[in-house]
Amino acid sequence: MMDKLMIVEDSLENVDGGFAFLGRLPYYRGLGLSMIEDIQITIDGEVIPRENVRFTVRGKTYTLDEMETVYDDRWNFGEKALITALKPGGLAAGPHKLEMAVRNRVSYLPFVPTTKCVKDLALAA
Amino acid sequence: MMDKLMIVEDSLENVDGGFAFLGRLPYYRGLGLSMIEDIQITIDGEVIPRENVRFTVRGKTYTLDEMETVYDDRWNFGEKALITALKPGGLAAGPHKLEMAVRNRVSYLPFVPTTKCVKDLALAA
Amino acid sequence: MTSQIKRGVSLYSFQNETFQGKMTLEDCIRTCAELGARGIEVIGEQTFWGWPEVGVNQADIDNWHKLIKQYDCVPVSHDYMLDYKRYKGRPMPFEEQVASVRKDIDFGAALGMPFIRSLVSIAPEVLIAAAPYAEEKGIKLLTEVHAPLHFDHPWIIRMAEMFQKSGSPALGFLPDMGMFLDKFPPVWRAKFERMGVPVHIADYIVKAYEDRVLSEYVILEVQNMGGVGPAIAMAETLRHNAAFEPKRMLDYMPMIHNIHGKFYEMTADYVEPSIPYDKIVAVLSQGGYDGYICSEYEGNRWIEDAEEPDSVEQVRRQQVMLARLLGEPETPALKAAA
Amino acid sequence: MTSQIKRGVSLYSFQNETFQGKMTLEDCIRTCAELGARGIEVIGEQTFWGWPEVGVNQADIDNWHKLIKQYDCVPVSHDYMLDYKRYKGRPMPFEEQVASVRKDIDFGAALGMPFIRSLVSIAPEVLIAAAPYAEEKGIKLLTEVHAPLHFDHPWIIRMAEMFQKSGSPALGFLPDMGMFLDKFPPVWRAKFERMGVPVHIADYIVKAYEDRVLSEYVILEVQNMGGVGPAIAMAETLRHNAAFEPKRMLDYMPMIHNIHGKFYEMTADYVEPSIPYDKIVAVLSQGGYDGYICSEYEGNRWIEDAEEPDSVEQVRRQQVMLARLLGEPETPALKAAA
Ligand SMILES: [Mn+2]
Ligand SMILES: [Mn+2]
Repeated sequence: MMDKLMIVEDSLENVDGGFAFLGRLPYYRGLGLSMIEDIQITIDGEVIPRENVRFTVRGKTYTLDEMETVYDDRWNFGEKALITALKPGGLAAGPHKLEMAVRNRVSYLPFVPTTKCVKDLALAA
Repeated sequence: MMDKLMIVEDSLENVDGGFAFLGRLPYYRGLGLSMIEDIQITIDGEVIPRENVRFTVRGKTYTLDEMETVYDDRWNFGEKALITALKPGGLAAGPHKLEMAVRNRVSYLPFVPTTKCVKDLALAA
Repeated sequence: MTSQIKRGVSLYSFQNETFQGKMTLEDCIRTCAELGARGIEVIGEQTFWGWPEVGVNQADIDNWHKLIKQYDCVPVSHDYMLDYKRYKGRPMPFEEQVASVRKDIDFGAALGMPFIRSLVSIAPEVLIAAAPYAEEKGIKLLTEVHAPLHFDHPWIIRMAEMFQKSGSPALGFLPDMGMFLDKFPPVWRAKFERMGVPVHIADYIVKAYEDRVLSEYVILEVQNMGGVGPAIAMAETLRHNAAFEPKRMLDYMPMIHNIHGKFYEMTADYVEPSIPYDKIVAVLSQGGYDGYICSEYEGNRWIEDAEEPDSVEQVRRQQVMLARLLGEPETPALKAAA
Repeated sequence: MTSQIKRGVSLYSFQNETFQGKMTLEDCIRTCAELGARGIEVIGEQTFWGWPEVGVNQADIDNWHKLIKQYDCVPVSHDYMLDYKRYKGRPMPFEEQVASVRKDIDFGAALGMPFIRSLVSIAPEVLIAAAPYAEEKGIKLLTEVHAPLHFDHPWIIRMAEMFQKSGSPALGFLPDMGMFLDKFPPVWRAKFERMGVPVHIADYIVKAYEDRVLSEYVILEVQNMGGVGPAIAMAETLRHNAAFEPKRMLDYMPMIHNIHGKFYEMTADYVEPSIPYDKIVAVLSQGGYDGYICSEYEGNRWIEDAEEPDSVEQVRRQQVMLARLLGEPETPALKAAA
């Protein structure tokens, strides 16, 4: 659910050391960070290594490994997190294909769901 | 069920054009021949091609392809069928590893079961 | 007080022995008779070679009647299969299915059976179309309600509604007591352990089954415990088995005419560890059931990899348990071998 | 005659709009109030950012009470989650689970809720341990009975027995009407067709569902028809959904305190094509139910790939249907936008 809404339109930008965009949890509620098992970013077919992904909400930034033991912070329902991919030089201006896949550990589900969103976004020159 | 009893002990023999043994259907009932989807014979690791397998009950011999449209004959419960593998020269005297796998189309089962039996048999010199 | 419920045996119980030719039909019937289990149920094509594709020799049918008479037994049910997947890649046409059921009605009648058993996957439309012929022949068509189905499953509810709407007295049910699986059967567990399931995973599954945990959760948990192959298979048995409620039979008592006394193991002290026969007999008595409970031993397939099943002893023990639960004054016993 | 049954809405219904910031909490509550659906249910952590890990601002709780009062609504239920898989690789210890439920009891009480909703996977032992605290706070813990579970499932039967044995009035149930799925929902079918399921396979699955065919048979048949990926997935939905019997709620009426009016689609003529609300309301009335039925729109996730859900219109239609079934004289209507 909300698959199409995971990547926020027009949010792709270059940042210091890589690129970033706003992402939302594809879920009808929020989730404590320790239950976000993975956020996989793929840009133009290239997978960003897990250790190069950063997650930022309300001014706090985490690596994915750090998030696994964060029990006092959340990704709220519909909250726009800043997802950063460390990639020296960032992206060239123009169109890019951005993919975001989130894997969650949901207590009541008898499986581990992964939800994916693919968007063609333009990076302003 | 009856897996261990599929291949009849001491029944391996050389015949004209190959070898043969007695086999039973691993099932609590019999089955019309059109529902025997496959009988796969493996001897010492070598799979006998489907077209080289013959099935004989009560004096009638069928290829596996023929059996698929045989609606007036059966492999009865516990009945010892003669299973022949065409293999020029047959087998050398001595010990052999014989494997028999039967795949059935069973009306009430929501899957297609295959049952296998492996036996070390000796061929008298 | 002695119950109205009568004891019988499905010869399915002796399959390992009859498959190997260790017991003849006469051995089976004599065994049942000695145990006072006078009702005899057969899977037609297990007991009678040739049925249905080739046909059965009249001599074999005559022999059946001779044995039934000789041992003072009673024909109860011919369990037929209806192989509607006979033709590769296409289902058997409806009319041919109905004709096939009519053939089994004839065969059941030839054996003197009041009932023939239909598998639950046979469409109710086919049974309803065959019902008038069954009525004519004095036979009832009993659909076996068997796990994973049960009397509160929509398929059975729909079938019951259709049977009732048809108005035919020839349509009914034959519940298989395996659907009341209260505990995970020890013989299942033992086999899965022989296949390599670690003890702690087997412990977890057995406990989860007792706690009635939804099968999908158990499967995921076993994966999380590192379970593979046989451990997953052991957990997956929970998908198709459940501790359904014996009392749900009460809603359908007028349609229930025979019972499969399914069991996986009878211990030396006459207990089926996984199926609550005390509750089952109480419910059947409450519902006024006066037909047969036919022993249906199915532990054979769970132990045969490790030991030769002793089906006669297993059936004897179940018959002792049933006789006690039914309040019979005598304990069933086999005659000492000559 | 007007029923004792009251109308409400779970704000879950508006998730697509609230996720995108298109509706505020006030918009949601005002909409419900206009429709005469005065009972308000929330998933705590959907409506209140920060719950549970970070905590909720008192200002947000104050705002909730202000809105409830302003629109003359009634708090019904805080649906909590209890993430017992919070710690990777190890389950949350029992006492911590109980403490977590107590926290949600406090939060429910702070919102003025009479009920908090527990997911069915929460162990009854945890709920029983938390029950005395719930009693103290005037809150009932309602386990949501949701497909694939139902009131005849061993897990629910065991839970009900344990609740009754505990003697606590704080333990009860919240049935989700999705378990009474009478027909295959058209919006499910349409989505599977968009995913590539051929029409003839979709036809077969829809018909097989109506015929109550056992899911495993349907899956095999779809394979035989050449079905792959989405076709198998469409068939597999039958594993987790079934047309269970509304009347089974009658056995548990004293333990049922809230109802999820789950729906997938309301047509323009006020019909839910897949869930038999007429039968459901009749059973609830027969059982003397006098709590809320809270709309729970779940069609959103089945159509959002193709169109923007209009949750308000969908909820309006369901409320019209409910008001009619409840014998209310007035038809619920939204005020014209200013
Ligand atoms: Mn049976
Ligand atoms: Mn619900």
